[in-house]
Amino acid sequence: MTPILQIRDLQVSYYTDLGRATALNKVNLDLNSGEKLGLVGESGSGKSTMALAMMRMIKPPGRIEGGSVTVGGVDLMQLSDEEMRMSRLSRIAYIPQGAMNSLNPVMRIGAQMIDAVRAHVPDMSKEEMTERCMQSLESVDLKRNVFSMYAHELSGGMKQRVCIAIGILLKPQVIIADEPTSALDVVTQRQVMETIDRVQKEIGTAVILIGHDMGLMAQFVDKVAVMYAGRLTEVSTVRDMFTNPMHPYAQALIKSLPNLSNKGVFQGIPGLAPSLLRIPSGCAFHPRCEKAMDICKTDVPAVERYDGDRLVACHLYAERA
Amino acid sequence: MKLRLILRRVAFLIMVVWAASTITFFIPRMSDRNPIRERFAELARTGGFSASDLEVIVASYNKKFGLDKPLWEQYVDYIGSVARLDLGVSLNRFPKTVMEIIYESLPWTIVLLFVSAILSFVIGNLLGAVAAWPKSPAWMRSVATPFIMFMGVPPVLLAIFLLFFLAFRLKLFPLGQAYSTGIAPDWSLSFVMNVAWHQVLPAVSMILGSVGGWVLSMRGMGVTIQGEDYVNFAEHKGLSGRTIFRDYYLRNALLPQVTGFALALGSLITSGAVVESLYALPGLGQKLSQAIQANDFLVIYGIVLFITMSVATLMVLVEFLYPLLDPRIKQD
Amino acid sequence: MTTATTIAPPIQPSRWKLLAGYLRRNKSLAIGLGIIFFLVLFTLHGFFAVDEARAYPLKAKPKQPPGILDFSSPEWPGKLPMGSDFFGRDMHAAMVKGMWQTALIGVIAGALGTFIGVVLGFTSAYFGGLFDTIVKGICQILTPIPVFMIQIIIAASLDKRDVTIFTMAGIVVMLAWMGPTLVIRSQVLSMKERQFVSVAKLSGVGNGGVIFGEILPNLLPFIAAAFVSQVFNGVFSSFYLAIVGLGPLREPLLGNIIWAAQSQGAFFNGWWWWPIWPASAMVLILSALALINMGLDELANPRIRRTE
Amino acid sequence: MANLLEFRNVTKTYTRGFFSEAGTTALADFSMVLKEEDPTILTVAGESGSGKTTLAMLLLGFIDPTQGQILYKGEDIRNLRGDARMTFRREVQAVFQDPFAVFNPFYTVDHLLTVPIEKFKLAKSKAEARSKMDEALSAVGLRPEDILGRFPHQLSGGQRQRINVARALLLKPKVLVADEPVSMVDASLRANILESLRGLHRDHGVSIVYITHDLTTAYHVANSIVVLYKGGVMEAGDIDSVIQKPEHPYTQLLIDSIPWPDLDRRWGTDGLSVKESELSDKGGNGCRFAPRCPYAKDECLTASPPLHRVKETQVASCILHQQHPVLPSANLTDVLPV
Repeated sequence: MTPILQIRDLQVSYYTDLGRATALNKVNLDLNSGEKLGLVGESGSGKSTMALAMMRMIKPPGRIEGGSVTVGGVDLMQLSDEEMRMSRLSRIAYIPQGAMNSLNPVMRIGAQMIDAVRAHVPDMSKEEMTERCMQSLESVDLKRNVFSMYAHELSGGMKQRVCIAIGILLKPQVIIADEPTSALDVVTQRQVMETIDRVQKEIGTAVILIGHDMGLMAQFVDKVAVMYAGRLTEVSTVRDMFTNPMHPYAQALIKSLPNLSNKGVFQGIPGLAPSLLRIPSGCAFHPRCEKAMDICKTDVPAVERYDGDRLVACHLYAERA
Repeated sequence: MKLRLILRRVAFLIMVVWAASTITFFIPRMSDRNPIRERFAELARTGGFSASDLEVIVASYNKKFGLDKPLWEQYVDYIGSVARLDLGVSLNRFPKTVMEIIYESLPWTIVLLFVSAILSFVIGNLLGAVAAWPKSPAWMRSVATPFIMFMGVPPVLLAIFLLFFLAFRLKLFPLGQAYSTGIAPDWSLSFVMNVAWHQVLPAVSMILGSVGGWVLSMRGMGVTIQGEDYVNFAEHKGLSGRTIFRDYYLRNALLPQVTGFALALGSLITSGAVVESLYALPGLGQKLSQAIQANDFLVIYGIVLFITMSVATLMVLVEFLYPLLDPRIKQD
Repeated sequence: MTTATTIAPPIQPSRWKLLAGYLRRNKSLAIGLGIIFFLVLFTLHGFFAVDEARAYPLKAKPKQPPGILDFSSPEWPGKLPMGSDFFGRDMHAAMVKGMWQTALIGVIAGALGTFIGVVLGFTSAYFGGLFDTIVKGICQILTPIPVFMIQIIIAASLDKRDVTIFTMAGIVVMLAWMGPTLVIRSQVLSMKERQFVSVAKLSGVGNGGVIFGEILPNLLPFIAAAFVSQVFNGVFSSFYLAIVGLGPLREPLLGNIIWAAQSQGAFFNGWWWWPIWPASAMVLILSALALINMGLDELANPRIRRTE
Repeated sequence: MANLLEFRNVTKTYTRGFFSEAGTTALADFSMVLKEEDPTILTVAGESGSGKTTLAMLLLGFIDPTQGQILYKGEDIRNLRGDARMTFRREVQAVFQDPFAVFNPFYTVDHLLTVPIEKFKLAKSKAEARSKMDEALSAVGLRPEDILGRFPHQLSGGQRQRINVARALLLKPKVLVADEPVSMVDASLRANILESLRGLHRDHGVSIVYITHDLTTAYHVANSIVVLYKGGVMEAGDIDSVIQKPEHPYTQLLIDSIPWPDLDRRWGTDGLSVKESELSDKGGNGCRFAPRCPYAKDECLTASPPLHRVKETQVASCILHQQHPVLPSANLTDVLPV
């Protein structure tokens, strides 16, 4: 089966006053239809850049410097601006982080949904569009009357649901959810995540969940990809990741999680995440890595495949590759 | 809830008018000088009016500023007559009342003011919005710059320059007056065209002088709005640039500008008053500066009060309009 | 989740270099300061080059176009580089004097208005309560009243012979403090809710320390912007008062000169230079102030800063 | 010996404007005692709007209670003057949520440390002050030369929050309010910062009031917990009992909603269904949680349940437990172990 999403050698840099910051460094990633992938990393690791790059929404001073993002056989990077515009929402949809302010305060929810449909299917009748939007609202557990309401009349969780309803309007093949619950309370967070889970199963789309909450990943995704300083360090199934992480950074990340069975023993990762302006030589993690070897300081480890399906970029396992 | 809002706004309007009339009542009496008495002395010396007129004027003056009564009583009378829109009589054009002078000149002012206010609002905000929008072509963005340059130039100075170069030197436009001398006012097309022709330069100087302010504030607002999450999300939704510009960006950026509109009218009236007298247009402004020249105090106070009340009323009206534009306001 | 925010620039360039770089980016500030610099030079040069007394009537041969030699001048062959007016003022001297007076009015009005605004804004926002309610209420009620109209009343109630440039400044200030008061008040209101104020209180800092040590420094760009816009308003309003004939009539204020030229029909009589010099000077002054204000706005409100 | 800090039936009501008669109760009839000889770590947990931040503001003396009293060493903190007030200021400190907002952007980060040293006269000389700062920064894993002289925007979020902890360390308060200290910090750094706080408690006997919505970290650092919902105490007790076996439906919901990083405890295996928080309560006198409670009965809507002592060290405000004895709300501390 060919993956629905194939990312090859994707590279993005920001050109700041202080120099060039490479936020994504030749990233490769595959995702199958119906699969849920979690993309985790510390702030500044490049995970949000990845989402924006997939949507081709990198704005100056950022620049996509190469690579391809293929969704359902179409390389988004080769499309014209107009074709890319039409692909947003219909091929690849984005559920934003700041749902609190992601809806236009002066337009009714319905109007904001209809203009999304109209932008892609201009010749659909008004009644059909309305019906499509109403159904979409219902599928995220919102009442039909939300259609004629304004954003300020909705709670945070409801606004995030509206964003999800907009995201699934055109049944895209890939949905990117960028920390969709970071502004919500735990109870609401669970409701929203369960909603995403359900609609994902209904339309069989692939989902990339971006976040830094490993707990949320454990609850929600099938596969976890760990980013560090603009590179992927490990991609594993969620079970492998939590029971037997391979990359030392992934190991440290798992160890830093508090849960019910390890009271008092969870520990943080020493040191600080590097600035993208000054990424350490070799493996970017080596200054914080307990198992660092000499080679780690000089050579960037290649991403290798282990145990059939795991991708890890670490010199520790070089002989096993 | 809604009724309470209306009542609050109306109460506010009354407060403003009351404050304005109180200021116009007390300020003249705070100076130890009595300008009106001086004026009478002057007029009597030069024999400007007949003795019977003088009696009537003095009566009107006494009624308005009745110095014989205690201060609070004068004040109550004054507020009462302001409430009845009785602003007294003109010294120079007796027996014309101040209100009559206002009524005959008001249409000219309204035309000039509204044309220039609305045009500068529309042009300025569109230019400002385009200038802040990152996707607009470079040439469109640079159009805004010359208008910003004009921002520091008071309309009256523009009026002087335009009058000198376009009317006096190049003789492209008339040198002032409301319409050509020798034609009688009527509603014929040719007369209306003639009036419009005479209004071009004053209107252009007022528009040029105030567009820049709108460009600048809109540009600032636009930069804020385009960073908003909902504009970003609109792009993620794959909307066309035009839809995003119009429904997501412009509409939201315009909201605060609307509140500024009434305030801008206040400063435009100021400029208009001077521009009118420069171009000898028979509007309120000309009447005001004539009254200043002639020390016609009741006319000065009357026109000032009238303009103040109008601006305050317009502001409150705009506030009423605002909930129609911004659904968030209705709640509180 | 933005990138590249974490680490300091490796080398800190010198202050002057930073300032030059900033001015290059903030063009409106640079141009505005440039114009002001030029006008200051003109005035300073004028103080040495011309006799101030020649800015008053009957000191030069009247109605002379710019550049004409004036043989009536005491210091022969006293040129009239900018011409003279109907009343026999040397326009060059009048411009030097007039600009100086205009600047004086602007700065006095600006400083006073800003000072009142800062004091009222700070006290009412920081301490709140009834005082705040009253200050806010007065500002709100006075805001819709066109300030110029009230200034006309004030000016018209004064004896014109008594009007000096200081009374002009006074008239302007009387109704110009609401703007800065409201701006500073809203800034202080948002500032005092910021957590660094709470931390300062936890660190044992009292009210005075919070106001002067914590909040005030952060408001400096706003205060500077308020000052510049107050100067602008001062110049602008006094100019308008003068141009309708409510200025100190003897003085060669720029507005007064234009008013006089206008009432003598300068254009119709061909004395174009008479109103054009003061009008141009006014344009330069006001544009420079507007540009500086724009530049400071950018400084105070980083969201307007644009990447070019 | 007098209690170090005591909340005595504290209620805080916010009114909106002069005319509106109905206010919102941010905290209702809350009592608690912190003892000087038994330093503890107490978690105050709840969602936004639960009143937990109001509690912090009250404790720090930034706002005054509408009813009730807050006492510091037996003295109402509203009446503290002069030296007593400065002592209170120094001994009751806070670490806030947003590690950027606490820095005054006008100054370098040194300001955060030098001001309290100067105001509380913690050092006799510049050199002593500097060595104290170095010591505190090093203790939280920062190198002073990397930090001092920098502006806050030149540092990372993790560095900034550690400076805040260093500040608390420098002052060695008696009570530290930690208001969501790690919610804006990367997960990998949370453990480090919480460990520093715990060190403060362990090594210097500081009582910590840990305010959070994150029960996972609370579970790891605290001894006892108070769960707030809309200003009222829903459940309280020792942390293990409450987290492992919550008795109040709200606490159950809260704990079940936590995304535990545990593959054996995934959502959807507990059959839990929750109602959207869109339902507004009618402002009645009933249980605050009744509108969202899956077990709500008619009587829940009419009377607010008292605290029922379900265990020696656990109370729940729910009629499901009315067979258990009632604990007067003023004695809440009885069930909070140290």
